Amino acid sequence: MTDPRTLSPLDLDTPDKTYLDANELVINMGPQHPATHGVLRVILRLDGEKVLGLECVIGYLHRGVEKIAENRTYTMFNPYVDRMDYVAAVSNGLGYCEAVEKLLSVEAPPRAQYIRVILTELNRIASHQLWLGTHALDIGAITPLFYTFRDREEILKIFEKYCGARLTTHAFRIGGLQYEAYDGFEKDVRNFVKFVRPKIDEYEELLTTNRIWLERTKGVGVISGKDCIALGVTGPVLRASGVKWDLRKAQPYANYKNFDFEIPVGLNGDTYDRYIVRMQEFRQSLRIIEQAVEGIPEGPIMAKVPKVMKPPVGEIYHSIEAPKGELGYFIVSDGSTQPYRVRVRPPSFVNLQALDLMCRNQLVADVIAVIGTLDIVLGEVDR
Amino acid sequence: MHDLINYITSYFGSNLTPGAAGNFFWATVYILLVFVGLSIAVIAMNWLERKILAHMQVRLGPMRVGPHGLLQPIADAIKLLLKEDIIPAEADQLVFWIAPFIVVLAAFTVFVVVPFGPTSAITDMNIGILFMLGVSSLSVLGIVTAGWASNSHYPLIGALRSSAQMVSYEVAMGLAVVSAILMTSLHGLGFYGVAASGDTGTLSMIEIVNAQMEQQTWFIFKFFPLGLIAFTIFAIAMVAETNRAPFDLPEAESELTAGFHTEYSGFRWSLFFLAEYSAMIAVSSIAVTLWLGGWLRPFPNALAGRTWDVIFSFFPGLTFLALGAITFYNVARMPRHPLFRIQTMGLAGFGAVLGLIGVVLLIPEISSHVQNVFWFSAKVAAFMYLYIWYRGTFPRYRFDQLMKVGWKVLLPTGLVLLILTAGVGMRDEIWDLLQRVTHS
Amino acid sequence: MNPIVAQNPPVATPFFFYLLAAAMIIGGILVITRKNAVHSALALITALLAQAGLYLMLYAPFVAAVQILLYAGGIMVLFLFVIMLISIERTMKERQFNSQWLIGIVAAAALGGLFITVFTKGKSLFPDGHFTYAESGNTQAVADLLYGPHTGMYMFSFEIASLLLLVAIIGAVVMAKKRI
Amino acid sequence: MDAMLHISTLHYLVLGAALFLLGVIGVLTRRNVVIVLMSIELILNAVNLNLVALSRYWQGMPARMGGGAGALHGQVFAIFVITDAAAEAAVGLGILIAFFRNKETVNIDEVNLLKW
Repeated sequence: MTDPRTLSPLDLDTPDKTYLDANELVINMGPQHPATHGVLRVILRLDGEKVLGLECVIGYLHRGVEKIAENRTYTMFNPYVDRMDYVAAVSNGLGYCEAVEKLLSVEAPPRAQYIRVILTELNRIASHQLWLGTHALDIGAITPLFYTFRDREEILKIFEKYCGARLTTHAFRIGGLQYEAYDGFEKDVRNFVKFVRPKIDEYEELLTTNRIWLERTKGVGVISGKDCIALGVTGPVLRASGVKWDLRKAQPYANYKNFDFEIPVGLNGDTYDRYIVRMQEFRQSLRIIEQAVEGIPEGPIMAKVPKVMKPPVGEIYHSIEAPKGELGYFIVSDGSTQPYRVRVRPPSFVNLQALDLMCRNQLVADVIAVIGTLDIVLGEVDR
Repeated sequence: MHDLINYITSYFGSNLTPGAAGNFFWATVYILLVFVGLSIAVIAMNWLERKILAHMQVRLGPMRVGPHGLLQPIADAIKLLLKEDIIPAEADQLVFWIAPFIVVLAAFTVFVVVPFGPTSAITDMNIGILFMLGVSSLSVLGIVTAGWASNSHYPLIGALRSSAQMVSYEVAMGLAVVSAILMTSLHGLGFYGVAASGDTGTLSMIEIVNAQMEQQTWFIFKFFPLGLIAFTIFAIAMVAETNRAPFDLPEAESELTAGFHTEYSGFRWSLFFLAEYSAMIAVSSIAVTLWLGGWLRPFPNALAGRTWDVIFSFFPGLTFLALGAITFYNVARMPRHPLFRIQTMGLAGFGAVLGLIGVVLLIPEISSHVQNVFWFSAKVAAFMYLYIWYRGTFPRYRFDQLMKVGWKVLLPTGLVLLILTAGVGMRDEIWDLLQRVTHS
Repeated sequence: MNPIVAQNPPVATPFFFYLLAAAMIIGGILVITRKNAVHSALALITALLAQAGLYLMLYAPFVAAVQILLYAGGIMVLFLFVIMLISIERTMKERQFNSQWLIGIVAAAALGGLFITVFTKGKSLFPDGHFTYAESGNTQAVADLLYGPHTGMYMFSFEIASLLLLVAIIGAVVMAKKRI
Repeated sequence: MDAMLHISTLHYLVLGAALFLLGVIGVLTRRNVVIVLMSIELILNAVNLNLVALSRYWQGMPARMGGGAGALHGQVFAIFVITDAAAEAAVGLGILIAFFRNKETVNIDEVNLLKW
């Protein structure tokens, strides 16, 4: 047997002895397919129901975000990043703002940092809720979707009250925040934490010990920590494989080092572990939010940033822990008002690489489960 | 003319099903009644499934077409009938055309032997239960041909999955059924130690219920827990047999878009839909007949006597009255707005109809005739609720897991169960045999 | 079981007989003439179901049930499965009848002639009874013959048949499986 | 006309003979193995029809000749024939699949080797 990793998935040159022997079926899944979370196209090579290999065809949602950045000033580009991972727009904004701040050598004031953390963690919960709903829907449980969407609504309401937008929030500015937290922001957040805690138990009640859920997710899409690192897979997928790597702890940004939280880690690297890890992340995020909302300091929300930003010549790579994994921004400045080059390291795109490895020798139905568990957003994959 | 009237009236007072009495007129009337009732049940089921599922999922479900979406199924039916009937160019026209009819025919024909009451069945066959199993297994043919005729990958895989699933689960289903049939001729145990009426068992649906009456126990409780296990096997297998959640792989939307009927649209698609729901009702009726005492009201023996009979005869009327009351409660909750006036009136009218039916059913003459059908339908309705509940709660099995459940869990359990049932039933004979062997 | 059932003689027997017989004959002709094997299989299913109806008319409900359950629901599904597994497009383009089809037809015609001769010559030998007598629990009677303690003369054959089926299962798996 | 309207055993026997002939023609002339197997099913069914019809006839015979209500030997035989047909179909289709895998055809006149 050759190492499956060296085979091209669509290596159709293998002689098909007869029609029957070769019930190797090439099936095209997507780009219009209900379970690929957008416009992902997967070409599957099947032996009956067994997946021999697959190839992702991406780019259906390509908008040239990175190229657009070269023609916009630093401030003007800020809203564009919201459109990459549109279910976790706040995290995208945080990463970009922090990267530019690093380039400008400014730091957002503490109050801004705290509010940023609260909003980002709320966004992490919203993103995970959306993931949970769609993932469960793909596996056939239709009810969790409605539960998670009901609760995600509360988060979106807070976003809307804070900045007027629900999805593509554009909440942060380079150097801090534009808006002061509205009256009652803290109360809203506290109420939300109180509201959502039992709801997370409710999701777990529906799924965690459900026999069919266990059978569908245990041992499915297994990937080892080594393979994860080799493929650059990050985020909950990496942690579920037993690698304790979370940028919030490993290279703390914002002021995550001030908060007390744990990094949930899985053992087997299968779909179930990824599910459990994300369920725990809900709770950890709630912990962070609670601490942050208690400790919001008074003070300014905007650092001193020049009106026309002209960062010094140089380059910077800054990455944060987005809900889906490591979201990195590599910005090259030529000293003008516009970045010379912006390169985004989107977690979805990198994690998608692992799909082929995770699906080999699994069944077609597992491909759906694995796509769901990778938690990809095509806006981010294609940019 | 006189003969004709005589022929028609001769059936009154008969204690037979019209088919068994050989009365064509009444057999036709019963067939029409059953099929009209079935269509109404499918329509009601369509609405109820949406509403119940919606309320399980913290949403409202259809609310726009008619008050509380009551007219939604009718609107959907009109939409489906008006849609273009597309036959793909590469499809096998004839087979593509004929496949939905096979499925519908198989799903509807089984109702010929379903006993809604001791005389309220179209006919009673010597081989009733075998007929039901056999004819319902014919729908596999329709599904396979539908998938093949579409000449496309997804329907073909869906059809192969579906038929493999149905064929596999038929085996487990059959074993559970056989154990129930065995019980018709076996003496009970302990508390339910009532003798079976004869040496021979029966396959006739009506006789199976009569046997439960004579033995004073529903078969689900007979040889506890053997009857219960058989019922459980059947209850699992029947969900798989009708391709419903959590065994709805052939229609796994996330994987196969819509399974074997991907290429179908409009009227032909609605036939598949109709067949699916009537098949659900059909297998539920088998389960009710075999294990839950068919048309028998709860506790026909423990709570026997004139008083109890009268009390239980109020149930059909009271149920409809309660439904009417719920409707009127909702009428009171309707928004007081001129735009909602017609809807409110419609809902009130619906409630009035329900209440009227309830009042009519309270008349002793009518209730005594309708009781059996009511209890049977109530039990079947409980199964329908179960189907919806499953759909709201369970994720979907994977194909290999589904096969594993069928072949490695249900089948061995069914075999052991069958042997145990026979062993417990023949305990005296086995005991005699052992004594003879040890004494000689 | 239900003695009253049998007191009512069936109605319109000739009509149903000829209807079902026509279905069988047409189905049979379609089976041997269709190019597409799926069409043949569907025609065969029609013929088999019509035959189940004839069994019912012959007061053999159990055999009818077995016919529907096993033939139409089991064997024909197997046929359809296999037809779907093999590519029939190419087969459909090829010649449908083999080179000795003429000889085959002649031989069949000779056989038919033999049948006709025997029917006409020895008509008196053939039973010409009318069926008006009562039916009793058919399933129970068949069961008595198969497993009855005193009348079960086919019990051994039944066991042999089960063995045959086992052999057939194993044989089919051995033959059809790619790698055992 | 009378003979046409009173359905007797003979009618069933004639029908059985006709089906048998159709089956024989199918077996002798078709090239497609699947259809040949189906023709064999037709032949078996023709035999079954005769068996059941004659069993019905035998039930009307007096008991001293072995008839009577319980004389259902023909039906029992029919059940055995159906069992046989199932076994035949399973093995036949198994062979067909093996053959198809090797030859990529389902034409029966290409089955001309004893061994591959």
